[in-house]
Amino acid sequence: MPVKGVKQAPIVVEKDSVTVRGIELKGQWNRMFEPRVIDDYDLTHLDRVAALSGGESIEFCYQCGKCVPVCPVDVVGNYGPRKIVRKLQLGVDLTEDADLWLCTTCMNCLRVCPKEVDMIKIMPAVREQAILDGKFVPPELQKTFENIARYGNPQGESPRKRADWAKEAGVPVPIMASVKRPVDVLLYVGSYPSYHPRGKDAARAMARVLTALGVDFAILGHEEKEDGDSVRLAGEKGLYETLADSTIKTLAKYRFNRIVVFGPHEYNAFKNVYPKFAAENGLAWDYAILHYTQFLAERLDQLTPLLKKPIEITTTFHDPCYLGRHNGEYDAPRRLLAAIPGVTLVEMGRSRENGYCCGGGGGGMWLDSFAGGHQKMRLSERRVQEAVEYGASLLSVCCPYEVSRFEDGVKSTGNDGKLIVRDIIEMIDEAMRAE
Amino acid sequence: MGNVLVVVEQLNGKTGEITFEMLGKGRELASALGGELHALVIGGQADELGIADKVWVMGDGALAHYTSANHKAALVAAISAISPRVTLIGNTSIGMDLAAGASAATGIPLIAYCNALRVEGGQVVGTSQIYGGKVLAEVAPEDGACIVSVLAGAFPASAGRSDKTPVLETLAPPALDNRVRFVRLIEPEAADVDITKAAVVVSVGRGIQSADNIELADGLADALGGVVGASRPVTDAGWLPKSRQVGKSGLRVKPKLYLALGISGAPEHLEGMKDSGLIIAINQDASAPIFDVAHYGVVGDLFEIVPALTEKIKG
Amino acid sequence: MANDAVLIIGGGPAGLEAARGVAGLGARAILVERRNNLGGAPINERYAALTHGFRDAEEVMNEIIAEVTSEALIDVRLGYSVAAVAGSAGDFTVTLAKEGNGHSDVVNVGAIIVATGFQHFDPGRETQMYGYYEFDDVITLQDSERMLKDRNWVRPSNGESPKRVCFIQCVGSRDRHIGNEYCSKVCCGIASKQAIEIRQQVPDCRVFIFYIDMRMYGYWENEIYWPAQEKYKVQYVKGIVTEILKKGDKLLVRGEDTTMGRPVEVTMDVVVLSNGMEPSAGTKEMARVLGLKQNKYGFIEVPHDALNPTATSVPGIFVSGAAAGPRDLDDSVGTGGAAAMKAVSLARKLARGDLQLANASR
Amino acid sequence: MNIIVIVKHVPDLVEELEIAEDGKDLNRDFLKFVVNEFDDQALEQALLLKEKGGGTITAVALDAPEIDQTLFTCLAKGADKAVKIVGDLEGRVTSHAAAHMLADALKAMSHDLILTGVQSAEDLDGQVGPLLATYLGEPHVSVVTGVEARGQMVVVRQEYAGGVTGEFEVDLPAVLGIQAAPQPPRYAPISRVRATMKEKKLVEIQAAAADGAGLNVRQMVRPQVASHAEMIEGNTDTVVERIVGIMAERGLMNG
Repeated sequence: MPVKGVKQAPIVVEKDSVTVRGIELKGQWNRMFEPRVIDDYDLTHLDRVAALSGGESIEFCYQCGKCVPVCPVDVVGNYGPRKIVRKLQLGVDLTEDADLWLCTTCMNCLRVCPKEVDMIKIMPAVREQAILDGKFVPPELQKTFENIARYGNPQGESPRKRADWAKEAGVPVPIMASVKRPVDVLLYVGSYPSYHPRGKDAARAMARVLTALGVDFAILGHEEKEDGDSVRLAGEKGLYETLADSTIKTLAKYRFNRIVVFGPHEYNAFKNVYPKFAAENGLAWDYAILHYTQFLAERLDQLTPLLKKPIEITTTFHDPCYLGRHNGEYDAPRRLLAAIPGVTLVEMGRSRENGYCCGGGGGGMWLDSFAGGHQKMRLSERRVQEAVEYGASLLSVCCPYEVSRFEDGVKSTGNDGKLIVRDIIEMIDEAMRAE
Repeated sequence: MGNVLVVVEQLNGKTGEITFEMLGKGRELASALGGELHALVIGGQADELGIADKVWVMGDGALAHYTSANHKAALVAAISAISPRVTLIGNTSIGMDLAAGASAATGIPLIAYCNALRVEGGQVVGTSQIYGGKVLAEVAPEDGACIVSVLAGAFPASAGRSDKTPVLETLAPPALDNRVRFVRLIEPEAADVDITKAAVVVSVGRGIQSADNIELADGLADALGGVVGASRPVTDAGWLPKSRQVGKSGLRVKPKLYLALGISGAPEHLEGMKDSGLIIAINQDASAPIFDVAHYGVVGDLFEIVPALTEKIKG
Repeated sequence: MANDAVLIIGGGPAGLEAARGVAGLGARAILVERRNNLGGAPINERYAALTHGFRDAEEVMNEIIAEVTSEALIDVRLGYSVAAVAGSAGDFTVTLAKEGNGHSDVVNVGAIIVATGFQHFDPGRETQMYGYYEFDDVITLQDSERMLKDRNWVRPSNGESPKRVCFIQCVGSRDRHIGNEYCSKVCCGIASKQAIEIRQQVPDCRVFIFYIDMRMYGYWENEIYWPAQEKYKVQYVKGIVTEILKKGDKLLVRGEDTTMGRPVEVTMDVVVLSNGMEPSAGTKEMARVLGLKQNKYGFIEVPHDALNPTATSVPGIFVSGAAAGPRDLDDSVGTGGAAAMKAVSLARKLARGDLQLANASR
Repeated sequence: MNIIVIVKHVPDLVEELEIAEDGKDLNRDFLKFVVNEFDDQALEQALLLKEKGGGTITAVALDAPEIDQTLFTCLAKGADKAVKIVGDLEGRVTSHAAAHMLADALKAMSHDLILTGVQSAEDLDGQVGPLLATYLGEPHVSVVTGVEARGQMVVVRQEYAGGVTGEFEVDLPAVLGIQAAPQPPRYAPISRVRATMKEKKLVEIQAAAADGAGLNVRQMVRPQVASHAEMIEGNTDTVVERIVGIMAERGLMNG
């Protein structure tokens, strides 16, 4: 029977308090736990995101949900691109939502998205808007921006000390400004290998390995600055542009055949992002860019005979998002590991194209405390557990963000003594130290 | 004349430790200058000030509660009346109000952030700790008199205590400056420990292994009259509240003594404690970066050392 | 007397295509249409744009109608209906009755094609809680088509331009309670097509589509669904609406947002019910007159024992278009052509004696 | 409320500080400068007051290396006007001289409230705030952690050691030395700072002649800093003995 007469709409009452698992929640907080009635689809914020340059594809989502199971953040929390789109459709202002800062731009969602909803463009665009609007920016990230703006590195260390690591490398590390001649390889060290204690270990190993191979290389020394790619992805586009401009102009002063970078983030910046910026700004940028694993993998004939000391260990390899998924390089690091005598490689379930994320990308490196407050555990901790589950005793990495992240994760998950973390360059360096 | 005037700091009716630190040093300076040690009490009481040759008491109920405007006016009036060679003021919240203001009002130079004072050839020479403690500047006033704001903890308080009964003298208060009016004092919440204010911080890191083991640190902190702090992993794990976290994303502390137990010394942590007066670190790992900033280090098992240390301190 | 003439019942897209097909094969077609005009639902229901291609329905139909009416081999009988049929495949004797005046004609044909189409589900029926007959601003897809065609898409209650409109999918379809267990197949596409047109005609009106699952077959996905979402910013909400209540001068739409797992109570200016397809009265009547089996929903049954989508239970009688079940225009026209081919080919084989009636394939 | 925020550049302590050859100042040739962190807090407090109660904010700074960038950052964060006091400002400017120059400039600028950072790393001769207040004849409160506007006065909170806080009413105009704003200083995106540089101009005022602090700097030295811990070896008893000895030496055993 058709509805007869006019019904009154039920009045939806928000409870003053509600008790959830013995905890009394007052006022609006009970909404979090009660299936609150949706009384509006306020599209203001969805429209605003879609109107941003880079935000357009937010509206492509048809809620298939493929992204959620591969999102590394959803594994440790209630998150995922599909859910963000739905929140926007429900009127949530993403520029004021914690979700905005949790995306690590790992790109696993885009890899599987049938509609190509591009969170790698959306998130930085919305973050930029949030920053420009003066919305909440997690203080640790803000501090990092300030450090990078002031010192050219996220740690806030003196730029003059950028090459200090080289003093203890045991081999000469030439600096471009001093060599006054073209070199074959410009080694772009990056901030973490320059300043972080564990990063410096890797940088020194790199210097020794390059020297052993007879590579004619030099570094920029105190002229080097943060590349800015993670800054860009974290939403500070203006700062990224300043850094890109500065780096492009610094490199233009020197002659070299190729740039070898330590970090996948620098690799991505130099290979995919700087060319566009240079073209738009009338600057020259035409360099051969190699990640160090690629550079060394090309020289395996020369390298292999030097690897005399076996490292008897079962290792697993963590694909860096920005070397793997973003740039398609999965083999070079594995070829290097295979060349080290004694090393057995086991692959984790999430590897290569589906590699898990360490949590450091897209500004995550500088949002650890904030992200930790919105997740059951850190992504790095989840990854460490996976490495242990797959029977590895050593987690090998080739991104400078990762050694410290995973070493922290080893300790906090109680896996001290069960798993060690090494950059591949450290392993190569060690294997070269024959008796 | 070479009299030294110590400005007594009292809050809530209690004389601050800094006052005795200044009185002790003031006694020494007065002797070197051949003058007397005077103390100035503005609107408070003159107990415990026996070491001074004379205690000037100024004001009554109207000056009972500290206010920057009234107390500055009082101090300026007192300096004019007493004409001390050296005026010592604590470099505290109150001292920051008073010292520079008095210097500007009287035209007497000010040596701020002073942690050492001596008399050399009849002249007062002070050492000012500036640039975050990275530079020590030795300065002397161009003319005779000076005002000195003294860092807390620079001189021993014990030298400033005496059982003697001081000679009291009353000073007429100046015209009141009521542009700043006292409303109330707010006490901190009792439950919350402020690790930034503690003189001794016993901090624990991942090496403490479990929440239950934190009582080891509690015991040591109690024995030392200090508080327990932590590195991030410990607060992240919920073993201690966030208010105890030392580091870049936590609180920066600068206690006289910082004991780091089982803390490896992540840069994030070091940034929050490296300026502590004395840092002693106990850690299993000889290469832990905590040893780069610590003054003394022990490579060893904290579960053995800490209980023994606590016992020893308790005597 | 065996002949290869074919009687086509119904002048909609399927019937018109069947007539074209029969004539194209060089056979004579008699096209019977009960109404006084050709074109079927797109013309009679005053559809706006068609899928595919978003071309104007009237324009497209007029092209086809012109082709059919100018074809010498096609005998168009407007205002006629089929009153009786006798004989069998290869030799049917059909009585055509002129509507209204009692005049009748008898024609002799070798095969018959039924193209009597569908009717829109009546959303006031039975358990529907959507208040179609109570609330002026609750309308159906065909109501909406008419407003789109007139380029006057307004709130029927007051003629004002709406700000928020939603479509409710699966009205009268996929519902055991109502008895229509089938998917009507076109409503997702039509709703999305209309959503695009509403956004074109009333740009500041937001359009929502509440759905159980979007069934956008084949190219409808990329031609309609994706542009609706990506270009026209139509909001798709997974979750179906249970009831509509009046709230002030608005409609309160109540349902569940299933991806959020939360109840929904949102106000709308206009609600469009994506009502499904049911067999038309003509289809049911022809089944009776021609002795064709119907399925449980009243559509003409196609025995699915062979790959022969135009067969019926009676040899020599074929079915095309939505008389056989929910079909979109492409399928209706496609089966019209297929039925023409089947009908002419069967009639000719029988006429030539190549085939015995007993073996006549459907 | 019309608020003036005093902004000061100080040597960046992240860098190694070197003493000049004459031993009386820092070697200023290679110094990097940063805005005094407490001045950042003062600006944040001013911005919060303006957001709540309206008014204007003027950032005022003595000329210093890279000060323009800092003043534009103040504008990018929400200050309405930025004033640079120029003149003979080479080398370390004493707090007394700075306060004189600021007082001279500020006399001509109508204001209700002046906010300064509570202190800076080079306040050898005292904090600028109370000096400035005295020269201007305005009341001053130091170590302020909370400011609330209330008509022609402000209610402020002054923090003391041990977490005790005093609350005061202060008549305007007044000078406050800000320890901390209620929230961390906001971030000025680089692109907005750059846009501000194109849109706005700094106002320049000539500095008045000013006396110094009346102090002679005899010498500056860097304190001895141990680069690595002195390691205590031995068994638990030896280690404990030694630690207690070290603590006793420094008077840390009484708590």
